[in-house]
Amino acid sequence: MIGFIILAAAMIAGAIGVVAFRQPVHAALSLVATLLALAVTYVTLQAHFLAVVQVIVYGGAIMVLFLFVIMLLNVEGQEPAPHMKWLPPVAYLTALLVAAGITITAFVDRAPLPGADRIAALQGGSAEQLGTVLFSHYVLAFQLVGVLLLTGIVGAVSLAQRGATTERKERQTEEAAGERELSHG
Amino acid sequence: MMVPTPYYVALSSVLLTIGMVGVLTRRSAIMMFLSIELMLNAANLAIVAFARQWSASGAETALSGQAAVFIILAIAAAEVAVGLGILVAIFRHRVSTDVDELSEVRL
Amino acid sequence: MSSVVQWAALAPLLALVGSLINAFFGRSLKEPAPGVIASLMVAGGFVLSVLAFIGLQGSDHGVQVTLWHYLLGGSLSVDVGFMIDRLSVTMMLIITGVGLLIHIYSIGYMHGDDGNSRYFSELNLFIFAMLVLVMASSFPLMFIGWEGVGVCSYLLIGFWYRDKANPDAGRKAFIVNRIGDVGFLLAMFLTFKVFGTLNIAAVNAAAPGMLYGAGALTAIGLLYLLGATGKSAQLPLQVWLPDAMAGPTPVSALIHAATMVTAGVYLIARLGAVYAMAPGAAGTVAWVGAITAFIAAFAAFAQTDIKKILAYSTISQIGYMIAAVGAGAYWVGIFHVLTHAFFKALLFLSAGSVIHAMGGEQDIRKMGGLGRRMKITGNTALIATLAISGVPFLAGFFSKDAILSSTLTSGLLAGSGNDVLYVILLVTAAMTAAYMFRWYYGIFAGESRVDKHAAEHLHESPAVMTWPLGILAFGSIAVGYLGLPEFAFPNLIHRWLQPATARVDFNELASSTDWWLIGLSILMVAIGIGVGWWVYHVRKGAPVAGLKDSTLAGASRGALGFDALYRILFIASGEGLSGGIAALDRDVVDRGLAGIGGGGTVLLSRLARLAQSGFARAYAFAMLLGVLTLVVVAALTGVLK
Amino acid sequence: MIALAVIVVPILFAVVTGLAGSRRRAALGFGLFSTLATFVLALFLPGSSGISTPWIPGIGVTFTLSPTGAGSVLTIVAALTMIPTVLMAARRVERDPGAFVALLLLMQGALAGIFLARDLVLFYVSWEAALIPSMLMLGTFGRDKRRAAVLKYLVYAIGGSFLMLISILAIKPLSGAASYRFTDLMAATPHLAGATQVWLFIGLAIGMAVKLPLWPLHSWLIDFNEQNHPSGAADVAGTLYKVGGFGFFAWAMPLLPVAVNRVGPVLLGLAVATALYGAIAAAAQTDMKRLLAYASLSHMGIVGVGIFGLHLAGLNGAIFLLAAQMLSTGGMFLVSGMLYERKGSFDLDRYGGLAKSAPALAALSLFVLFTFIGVPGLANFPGEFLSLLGAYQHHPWAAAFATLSVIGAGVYGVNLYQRLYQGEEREASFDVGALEVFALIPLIAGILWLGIFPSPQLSRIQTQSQLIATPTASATAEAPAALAAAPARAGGATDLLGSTGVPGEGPVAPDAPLGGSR
Repeated sequence: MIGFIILAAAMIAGAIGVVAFRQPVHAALSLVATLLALAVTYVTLQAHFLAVVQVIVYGGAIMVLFLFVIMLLNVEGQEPAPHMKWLPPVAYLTALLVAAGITITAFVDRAPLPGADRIAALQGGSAEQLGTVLFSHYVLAFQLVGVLLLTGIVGAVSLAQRGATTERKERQTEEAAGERELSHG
Repeated sequence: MMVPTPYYVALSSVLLTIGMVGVLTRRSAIMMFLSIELMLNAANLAIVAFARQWSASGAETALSGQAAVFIILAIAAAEVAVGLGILVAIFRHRVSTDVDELSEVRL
Repeated sequence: MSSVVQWAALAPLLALVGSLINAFFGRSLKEPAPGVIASLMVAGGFVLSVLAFIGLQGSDHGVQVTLWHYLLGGSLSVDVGFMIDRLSVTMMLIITGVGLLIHIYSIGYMHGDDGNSRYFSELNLFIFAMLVLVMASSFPLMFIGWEGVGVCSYLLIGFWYRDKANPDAGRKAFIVNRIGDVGFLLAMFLTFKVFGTLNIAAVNAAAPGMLYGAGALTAIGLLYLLGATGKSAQLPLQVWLPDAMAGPTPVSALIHAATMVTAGVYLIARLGAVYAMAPGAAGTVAWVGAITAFIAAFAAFAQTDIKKILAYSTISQIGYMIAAVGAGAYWVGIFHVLTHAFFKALLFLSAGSVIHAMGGEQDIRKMGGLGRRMKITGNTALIATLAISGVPFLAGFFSKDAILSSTLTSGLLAGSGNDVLYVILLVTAAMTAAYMFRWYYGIFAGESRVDKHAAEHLHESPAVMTWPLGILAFGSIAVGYLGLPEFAFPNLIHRWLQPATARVDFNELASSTDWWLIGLSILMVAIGIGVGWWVYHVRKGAPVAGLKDSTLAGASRGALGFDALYRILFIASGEGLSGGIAALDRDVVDRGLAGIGGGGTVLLSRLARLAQSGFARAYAFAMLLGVLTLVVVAALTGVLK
Repeated sequence: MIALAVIVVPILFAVVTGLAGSRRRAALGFGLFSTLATFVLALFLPGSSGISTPWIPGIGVTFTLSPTGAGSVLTIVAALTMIPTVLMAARRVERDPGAFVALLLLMQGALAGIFLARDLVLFYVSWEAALIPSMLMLGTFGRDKRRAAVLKYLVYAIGGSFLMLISILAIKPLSGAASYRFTDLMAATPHLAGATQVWLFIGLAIGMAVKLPLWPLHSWLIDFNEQNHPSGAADVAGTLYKVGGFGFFAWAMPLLPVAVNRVGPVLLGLAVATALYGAIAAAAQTDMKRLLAYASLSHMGIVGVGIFGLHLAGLNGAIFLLAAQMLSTGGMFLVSGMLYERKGSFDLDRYGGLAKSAPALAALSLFVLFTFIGVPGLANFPGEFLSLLGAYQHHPWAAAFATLSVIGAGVYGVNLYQRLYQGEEREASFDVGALEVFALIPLIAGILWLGIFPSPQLSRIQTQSQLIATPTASATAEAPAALAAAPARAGGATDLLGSTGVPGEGPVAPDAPLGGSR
C-alpha cells in the first residue's frame, strides 16, 4: 500500500508538472517521469511485459520524438489564451467533478469482486502469456495494428517529405535567382 | 499486500482529469498533445487494473485487458508519429502552434 | 345474316381512319381531297349501317360484337364491344346519313379555309366518337364516345381560334359538358354498385327484376339525367348551346342540332328498362324536357342572330324529345330525333348558305327578302320551317303529335301531372311556329335590309351545297310517314323499334279523342303561324320590332338570365374559390408549414451555431461535458443501487 | 435475372455517362442506348424469374426482386418514359449534359429497385437512393430559387423517410418474421395487435404520404416542379418518383390490414381533399409549371382515393393511373420545356395563339393534355375511372366529391390550352422539330397502348391487389341484395339475357367472330 501511495504521488506530481510547466521541454520531461512511475505500477499489477514495453516505447521512443519536435520547432512558453477566458476555471471545476464521480463510482459499486487470494495466485503478464493471447485470440487485431503502424509511418514520412521538398525547391529558386544576380552584377 | 482495484481507478481518474485540464487550458498544440498522452496512459492504467481484477475468473482470455493495452500502445505510437508530422507541417506553414489560430474550419 | 350486321362494327373505324388520314397528310392534300376522303369514309359507314339495317329486318335481337377486354377489377369486367340492335342502327343511320350530307355540304362551305384538312379531320373524329357512343355495349365505352363527342364539339366550336370569343365558347361547352359527365360517372358507379355490371344489356335485363320505384333506381335515373342534360343542353345545363354557334355552321348542323345533342335522348331511351322501373326519375325527365322546351322557345323570340334562334329552337325541340322519353315513349323520342335531324340540319344548312352568301353576316336585322335572290335556299328553308312548326303532312307534325299524345297518356307519368305537361308542350308548339316564322320572314321574305355592298355579292350557293339541302328537304317531308298516328295507320318506326326498347304502359284513348287531339294541335300550330305571319309579315315588323323594349323582351333576349345567374353563381364564386385556395396554399399551407418547420430549424441552428466557435478547445470542453454527464449518471446509479 | 438487369443496366450506364464527362454526343449516345436497352429488357419482365439471396443475413435482410404484379407494369412504363426524357435532357441541358443524363439513369435504376424490390429493406434503400439524383438534379441544374426548393424537398422527404425507417426497422422484430422478404413479413405482420399495427402504419404512411403526395404534405412538389431545369426532364423524373401510392399499395396496406381499416378512412378523406384542392388551385395558376404541379397533385389525390377506397377495381385503377400519369404528366412537362424554348418563360400571360405558327405542336400538346385531364379512351381514364368507381362502392360520398375534380380538370385543361395556343398570336414562333417529335412519339404510343388496351396491365396489377384485404362483398352490397331479385354479373350477361326473355335489349349473339381476345 505504501508503495502504491508513493507511486501515485509521483505520478500525480508528474502529471501536474506536465500541465503546469511553461516550457514544453520541462513538461515533456515531467511526463517521462510520470510514465516511468506508471511502468512500475504495471509491475505491481503483474503486467510485467507491459511495464517493459511502457519504458521502451513510451518512455523511450515516443518521448524522444516529442523532445525532438520541441527542439526542432523551438517552441516556447506562451501567454494565457486571449479567447475563452472563462474556460480554465470551468475546466478545473468540471475536471474535479469528473474525478470525484469516477472515484465515487469505483468505491461505491458493490459488484461482487473475486477474492484477493485468487488475484494473488495470478501469475500472468509475462511475455509468453501475453504473446499466446495476442497470437491466438487477437491475431487479427494484432495484424491490423501492424498495418496501422505502417500507414502511420508512410503518413508521417509523406507529411515531412512534402514540406521538405517544397522548401528545397524554394531554396533552389532563390539560389538560382541569386546566381543570376551575381552573374549580372 | 494487494491494493484493491478502486484505488487504481481513482488514481487513473485523477491523472485523466489532470490531462483534461491540460488540454483545455494550454493553447500550444505540443502541450495539448502531451496532455492527451497523459490521458491515454491514465486510461491504460485503469484497463490494466481491470485486467487484473477479471483475470481472477481464470478464463482463457484472462489477459485480454493487457492485450488491449499492448495494442493501444502501438496505436499511440502511430498516432504520435502522424500527429507530430502534422504539427511540423502546420508549423512550417504558419510559424505557430496556437490552436486558437487554427479556426479556419469554422463556417 | 348476323355477319352482315357485325360488319357495322367497322363503321367507327372507317371514320377514325379518315380522321387520321386528314390529320397526318391533310395539309399536303389539295382541296377538295380532304373533304372527299372524309365524305367517303362517312359514306362507307352509311353503307355499313344500311346493310346492318337490312340484316336486322328479320330478327328482333341485336348482335353483340366483343372486340377486346377493356377494364377489370374484382367483379367488374368491361369489354370493348358493340351492340348493334335496332335502336343503335337507327341512330347510326341518322349519324352517317345526315353526317354524310353535311360532310358534302362542308366541302363547299369550308372552301378556301386554311384549316380545311383540320376541319375534316375533326369532323370525322366526331363521327367516330358519336358512333362509338351509340354502338357501345357497355357504359364505360359509351362514356368514351360521350366525352369524345364533347371533345370534338370543343375543338370545332373553337375552330376559328384566333377570335377569342370562339375558344371561349368552346371552353364553356366543354366545362358545362364536364359537369354533366360527372353525373354520368356517378351514375355508372351507382349502376355497378346496384347491378354489379356495367354492361348495358345486362343492366336492362336485370332492371325489371328490381323493386318498382326503388330509391337506387331513381338515383341512377336522375344521375344519368344529369349527364343527359349536359350533352343535350337541357335545364339546368342548357347555357352552352347558344354560345356553341360560334363554330362553323355545318358543325352546328351536325353536332349541335342533328346528332350529338340528341345523345341524352338516346341514353335515356337505351336505358328505358331502368326508367320504366323508376317513375320518379322518369317524371323528372319529362318535366325537365317540357320546361326546357318552353323556356327555350320563349328565349328564341328576341334573338337576332340567325343561328342563335336555331340554337334555342334546338334546345326546345330536344326538350320535346326528352319529355317523350321521360314519358316512356322511347320510340317517339327517337322518331323525333330522326325527323328533327332532317329539318334542323336543313335549317342550319340553309342558314349557312345565307351566311355564306352574305359574307359572314349573321344578324337577321340586316337580312330580309333573300328568298328572291336565293331561290333554292329560300324554298328549302320554308319546307324546314313548315316541318318544325308542325304543319300537317310534314315530318315534324307526326313526331310532335306523337310526343303530345304520349305525354298525355303515359302510365309512367301517372303521378307526375300528365295533363299539365301536355298543355305546356302544346303551348310551346304554338310558340315554335310563331318564332320560326319570325325567323323565316325576317330572312327570306319582306323588304331587303341588306346593305348595298353585301347585296352586290349575294349569290346562290354552289351545287355541292344546294344538293344536300334538297335531299334534306325531301327527308323533312318524307320521314314523317314512317310514324303515322298509330290509332289509325300502320306505324313503321314503332314496330321497328319495339323489340329494342323497354315497354311502358299507355292509356288507351277513344279513337275520336285521338282525332280531337290532333285537331287541337293543328289549331295551335295555325295560331302560331298566324301570329308570326301577322306580326312579322303583314305588319312588316322588323324581326325585333314587335317586342322591342318590354321586360318580356329583355327576359327573352337574355334567355331568362341563366347565363347571368351562372356567371355570378358559379364562375365568379369558382374563380374566387380557386384564387382563394391558391392563395391559401401559397401563404398558409406552404408558408405555414415552412414557417413552423423553417423557423424552428433556424432558431435551433442559431443556437447550435453558438457551440460551433471553431476553437478546438471549446469542442474538447464539450466532450468533457459529455464525459461528466456519463460519469454523473454512472455515479448516481452506482450510489443509488 | 431480367429484374436485376433492369436495375443494373441504367446504373452502369450512369457511371459510364458520368465518366464520359460533359460531351453532349456521348451523353446522348449512352443515354439513349441505355434507356432503349432497359425498355426492351423491361418488356420481358413479365414471365421472367425473380431473385432472392441473403444480403445482410445478420438482421434478416435479403436481396429479393420479383418481376411480377404492379411493379413490372410501373417499371415498363417508367422505362418507356425515360427514353424521351433522356433524349430531351441530352439535347437541351446547356451545361454538363453528361452529368444530367447520368443522374437520370441513376434515378431510373433506383426507381426500378423501388418497383421490383420484394424485400422491405431493399425497397427502402431504393427509395432513398432515388432521392439523391432527384435532389442533385434540382440543386445543380435548377432555376434561380432552387436552393430553397431543395431544402424544402429534403426536409419533407427525409423527415418522412425517417419515420418510415423507424417503422421498417421495428416491423420485423415486433412481428417475429423470418426476414424482411415480403412473403415472410406477410406471414407474420397481419397477426400483430391492432395498436401495434396502427403505429407501424402511421410511420410508413407519413413517409409515403409525402411522396404520394397527400395534402397537406404536398408543398415541396410545387416548388420542386417550378424550380427544376426548364427542359422539364427533371420534372419527369420527379413525376416517376411519385411512388407513395405504390408504397402503400405494395407494402403498407397488405402488411398491416387492421391498421388500414382503422386509419384508411382518414387517408381517404385526405386523398379526396388532395384531389379537389389540387384541381381547384390549378385553375388559378398563371405559371405553367405550377399549374401542372397542382394538376398532377390532383391526380395523385385520385390515386389515393382509389387505394384507400379498398376495392379491387379502385386498387387496380390507382396503380394504373400511377403508370398512366407517368406518360401524361411526363409528356406535359416535356411540352412545357418545348414551350419554354420558344418563349423563355412559363408565364401563361406571355403566350397565346401559338397554334398558328406551331400547329403540330398544338395538336400533340392537345393530345397529351386531353390524356392528362382524363379524357376517356386515353391512358389516364381507365385509372381514374376505376379508382373512383372502386372508392364509390364503399364510400359513395367521398368518391362523389373526388369525382368533382373532373370538372376542375376540364377548367384548368382547356384554360391552359386556350392561353397557350388560341387567340391572336403575339409573335410568330416555330413548329416542332424532329427531336421534339421523336421525343413525344414514345409517350403518345404509350398513351394509346395503355388507353386502348388497359386490361393486360390491369390483370397484372390485380395479382398484387388481391393481397390487400378488402371488405367482403356481403358487408357492402346490402342495397343490391335487397333490391335485386337476380343481380346480374358481367360475365353472365349473355346467359341472363337469353333466359329472362325481356323484350328489351336484343339478346347477344354468342361468340361473335370479331371478338375472342378474352
